[in-house]
Amino acid sequence: MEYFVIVIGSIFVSNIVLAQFLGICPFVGVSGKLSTSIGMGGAVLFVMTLATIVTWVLQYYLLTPFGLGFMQTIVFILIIAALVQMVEIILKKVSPPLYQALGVFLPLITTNCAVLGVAILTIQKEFSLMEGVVFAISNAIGFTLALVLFAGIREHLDLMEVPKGMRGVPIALLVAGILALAFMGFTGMV
Amino acid sequence: MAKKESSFVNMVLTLFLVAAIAALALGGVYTVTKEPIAIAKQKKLEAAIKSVLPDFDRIEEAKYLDPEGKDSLTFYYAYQGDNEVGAAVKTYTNKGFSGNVELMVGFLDDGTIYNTAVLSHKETPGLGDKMDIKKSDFSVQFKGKNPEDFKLKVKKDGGDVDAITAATISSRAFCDAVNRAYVTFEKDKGGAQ
Amino acid sequence: MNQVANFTKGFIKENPVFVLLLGLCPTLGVTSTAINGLGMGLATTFVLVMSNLVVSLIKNAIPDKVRIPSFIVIIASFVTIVELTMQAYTPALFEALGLFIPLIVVNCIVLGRAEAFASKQTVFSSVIDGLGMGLGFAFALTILGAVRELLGSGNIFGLELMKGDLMLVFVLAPGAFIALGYLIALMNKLAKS
Amino acid sequence: MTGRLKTFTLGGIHPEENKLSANAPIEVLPLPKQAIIPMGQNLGAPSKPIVSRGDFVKVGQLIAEAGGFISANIHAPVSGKVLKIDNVPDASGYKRPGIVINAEGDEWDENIDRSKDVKEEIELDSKEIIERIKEKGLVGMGGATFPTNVKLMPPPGKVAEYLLINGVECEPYLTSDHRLMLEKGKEILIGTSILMKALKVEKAIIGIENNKPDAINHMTELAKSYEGIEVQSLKVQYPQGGEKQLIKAVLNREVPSGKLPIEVGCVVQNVGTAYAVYEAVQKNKPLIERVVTVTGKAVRKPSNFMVRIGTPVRELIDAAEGLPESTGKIINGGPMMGKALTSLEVPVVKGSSGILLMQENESRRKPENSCIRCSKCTYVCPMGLEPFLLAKAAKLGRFDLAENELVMDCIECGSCQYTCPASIPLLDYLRLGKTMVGTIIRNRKKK
Amino acid sequence: MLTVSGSPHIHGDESTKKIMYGVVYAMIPAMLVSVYYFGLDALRVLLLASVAAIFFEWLIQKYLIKGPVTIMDGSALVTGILLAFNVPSNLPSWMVIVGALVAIGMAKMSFGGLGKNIFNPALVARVFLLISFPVQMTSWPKPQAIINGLTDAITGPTPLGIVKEGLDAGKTMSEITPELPTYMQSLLGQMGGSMGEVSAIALILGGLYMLIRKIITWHIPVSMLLTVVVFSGILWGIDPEHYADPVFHLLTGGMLLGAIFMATDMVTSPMTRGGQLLFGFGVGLLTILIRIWGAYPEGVSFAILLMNAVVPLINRGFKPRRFGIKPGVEIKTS
Repeated sequence: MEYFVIVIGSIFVSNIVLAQFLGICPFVGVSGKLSTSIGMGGAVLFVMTLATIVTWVLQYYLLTPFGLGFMQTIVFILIIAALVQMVEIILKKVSPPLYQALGVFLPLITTNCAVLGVAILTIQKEFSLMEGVVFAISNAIGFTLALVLFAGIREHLDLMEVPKGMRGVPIALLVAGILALAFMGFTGMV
Repeated sequence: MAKKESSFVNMVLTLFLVAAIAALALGGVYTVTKEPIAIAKQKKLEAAIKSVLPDFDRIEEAKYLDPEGKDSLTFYYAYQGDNEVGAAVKTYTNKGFSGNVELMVGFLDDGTIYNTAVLSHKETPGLGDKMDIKKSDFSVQFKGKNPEDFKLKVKKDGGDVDAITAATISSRAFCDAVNRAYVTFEKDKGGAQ
Repeated sequence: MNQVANFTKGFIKENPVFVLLLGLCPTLGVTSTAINGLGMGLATTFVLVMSNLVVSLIKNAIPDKVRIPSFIVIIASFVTIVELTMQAYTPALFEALGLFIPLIVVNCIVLGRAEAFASKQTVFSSVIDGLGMGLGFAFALTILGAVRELLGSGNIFGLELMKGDLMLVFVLAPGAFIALGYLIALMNKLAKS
Repeated sequence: MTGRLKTFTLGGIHPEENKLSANAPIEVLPLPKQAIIPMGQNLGAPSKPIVSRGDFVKVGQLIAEAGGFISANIHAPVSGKVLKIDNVPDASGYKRPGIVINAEGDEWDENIDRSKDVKEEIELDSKEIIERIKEKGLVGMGGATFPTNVKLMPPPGKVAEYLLINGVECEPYLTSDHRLMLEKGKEILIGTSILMKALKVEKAIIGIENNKPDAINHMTELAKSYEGIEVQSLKVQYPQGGEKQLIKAVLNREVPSGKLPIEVGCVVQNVGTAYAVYEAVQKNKPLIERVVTVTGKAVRKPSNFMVRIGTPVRELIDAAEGLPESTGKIINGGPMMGKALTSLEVPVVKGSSGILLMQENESRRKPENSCIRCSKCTYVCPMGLEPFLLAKAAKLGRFDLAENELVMDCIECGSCQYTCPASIPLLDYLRLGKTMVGTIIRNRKKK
Repeated sequence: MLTVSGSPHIHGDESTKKIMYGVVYAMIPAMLVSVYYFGLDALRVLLLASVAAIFFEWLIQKYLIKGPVTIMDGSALVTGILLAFNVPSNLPSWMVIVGALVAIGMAKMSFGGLGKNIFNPALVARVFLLISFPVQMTSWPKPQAIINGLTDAITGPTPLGIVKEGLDAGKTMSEITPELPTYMQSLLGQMGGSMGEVSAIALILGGLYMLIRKIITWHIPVSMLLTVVVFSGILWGIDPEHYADPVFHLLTGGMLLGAIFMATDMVTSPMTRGGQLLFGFGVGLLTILIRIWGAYPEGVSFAILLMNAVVPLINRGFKPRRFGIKPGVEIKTS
């Protein structure tokens, strides 16, 4: 049941993009096309889960025991940067097709605050490792959901001749705002 | 100075140096700020306790299981000299409109609520957040009431509490948190004596 | 290089939020009030100036291949310094900004300026650039915060300007997107004329 | 007959039928003083003149040869002197190469059998029939003007199973096929038999919409004496006259996207074509005249005329008692797919099935509004396309999208535009999309 | 002078204007009921919302977009009336105007105007108001027939609100039911709620009219309501003491208003029948999810907005059946 709460909570109730404002840059930047949105979502799922596991282990077996809690930010961001590099190298060797699909998005993820954000939140919320993994996966799904919905809408808007002043980022933010309004319907579900 | 070459030794050395300097600098800042951070935290807690209890000069901390036996609540017994002036209970509810609500509730010895304070909540601004004394007088009605004869339920549910307009859920959550504190407080009183 | 232009470009012409569309996460996340926006903006400015300074100082000592990791370490250090300092001396603001303080480290503006500007320019230019960009960021966040605060609760910087029921939605997540969307549209329009 | 009438299943509309001239028997129109004969009367390459200025030609004499594999011969519709070989106005509104003949008398080529007798017996074999049809310049008379002989030669590996004769005449107003069936039913059936022989098929079905009960009864009665030919009555629905829709309606077979009817074993010919085949094969008569409906709400005498090719439209209109004052638009063909004419001097060609005079108030398009995404265009599209999307793609130059969304499948029936509540000129955009995507595809193939 | 234009040369007699005014006519019964039960206040909100919607459309078209002014096409009027239908009759006037501005300015004209918006304008406005002014948007005047005189309205909760409150407080359905309006009252409109949602009969009348006029098709309403009945029916079957019965769900909380007038909005619903069925299913499912497990007692508006966002994806997935292409065969992409 706890896991259920985490899943529904992360995907719908407090969606990482629409309620927590994390990962907005790729949300605005990448979500122009459906195919790239799915690719980005996949890459984020991969890195976010991995990063959460590694940072969790580091936090509880290194930082906390040695009183180095204040090093959290610096350690986590380095871990994520290194992870992205590693994932890129490994993926290239092990699964070229997957690398082809996700490769271009990997460098972007280092500066995707959703990854660092989820890693830190996992610690802040005092999740167990397993809960953290579920939390990371759910948030990645929530991120992908928002991204994919958004990509569909923006591909549609490409054909709609939006007024000049609103074209591009303003209308994207407006859509995000209305989407966030709609997502408020999930309030109180968990 | 010419640009350094990207030789392996150079790279490792640079990274190591940068990291070491950073770690040192951070360590320094950490040492300097450690004290103020602890004080800030303590101040916040004390402020909360102060707002729900009469004057005191000393606090003792204890933890007790709530009646459901799931979570322990933190009690802060306050003393003025040797006299116990009351207990502040850090309590919570998960029945909030959008998540947990944390309260501090101060009880006098006989179980009368001296005052309440909201520690954290995620209730809707303009609605549920009126449980905060800064936003509305909702919480004033609990002052000086003894739950023995003041039913900690909203009127709609047959209690004595006037709910916040259009925010029954938040009001109910508030009552639930206070009630949890009260029940634990009562149980503990019996147990301790 | 004209340092005046270097300084002012961040406000309108190359405003990191309205024009370059960088750092949107904190922009949306912390601007429920003007003071939060300003606080976040100043915290970011500090990190920007300091990291620009350090990066431009040591740019020649860093081999190209480890440039980015080194920059990240430098930036993260300053972020942590800000984090600790705020926790110690402005605990309320620290709590309001929450997660977004450590997240300054992944704010594209900071790494972007270090990489695109400070690693190529003189120390002085870099500091001015960081200051201009940072204050431009703070300016944008404060405006957005003020707009949201005014529409959402009738206040600006906590000062009550309007009474009565206001549009709570602007304090909440949807209002952040909507207000920023229209602000950018407005800025586009102003920039053109 | 029980159950629902057959029709095609996807999309379709039912505009007001307005068959004003349905009861007007075919009249033979007097010869024109001058016949204007454009060289581009068929789908494919234009024909090449083989006569010179000043030559005297007899009716039925070959005056232009097919200009390629998909092209057709043209014969003199009148006798007289070739006045000039020059650019002449045609239905497109442009001036294109053509031959102008000054009519003198009515002297026919000797090989043509001008007797009124109906000749039943088919003497030629398959190959000879096709050769004869080719020689006599036959093209599809329904409006598409695809050279008939080409359709009769299935590509290697493909076998025809059914011959469908299109007597649907789904366009509002037009009645030329209807009258032809009533008055020349026997000839049509013989023509059908000839086509069956040419195609070596056992079965032929004549599809007629049930707003022409007299034609259905008449043809059914006559068809009894012809083996393998049956008449199928169909529910009225536009565009049932489209080849693919007719095949779907009659046989419930679906021609795959981008393919020809022969893919599902069918060849479709118009009733007018079947009549022309009869005349060409049995009477040795080239395609020099055809039935043309002259109609319109303000036309005093809506009529059906047997007209020589090359007769200027003005003479047809005069024969229908003149051009009404209120005329705003003159259409060569039906109201759904016909072309608006720029001048009355445009001649009747092989594909002209009707001249429709629309009144001023009917001829203006309503102002275009915003698409409200009602998707009515999608529901009526007989090809299952999304016209609103294709039109948008074409308008914004997104031809990749238009191609992926199958713009090339559009049959230009106009149902979408007819239905659109926002009066968007969808078909204009679709045509643009088709042209551009067609060019893109050709360029791609070249590479 | 001859007119020359491409084919086709004739046009059917449908027009945007006819469709829009058709919707307006369909709303007349519900308008009458709202005035009957909520009195002059209802009239005030109706007029204000309509006039404000048309005014903002004019203002924006003329001075911001600087394009043709099309306020007479009826679409702004429809939005205005629907907005009025979605708020309580005692909503302060300035909030009604804010709602109209949000509906027209934000949800419609920012996207370019009629036909270009993603989300149903009236619903965006409703949710915007609901979140912004929770108190005013959730105090519902009790309906009292206008013939009983124009006394000040007493406010009370909606039936859904009563159920939600009751169940949250640990009551069972059989304890709550006496507080609820009877089915007959719900059919006629004698219950608390938004102006346009109270009378099932009036809404159904309007729906039938639009079906006959072919302004809407049955697909979205039927699949939406069927989903609601089946889903809430299953829950009710399992535990009738803790879940309201399906008929109750159907008749309350704007379910019919949403199904007939909002979810069927052409602009913001899918283009193909298959897509519409899925859309209706999604709306129905989300509505019940939100009603039962969410914090808001009423879920239709959120559900429709959420599904509005999915429409572009549905439109990609549900293409019409193409002639000559076997279903399921991949369309070649270049």
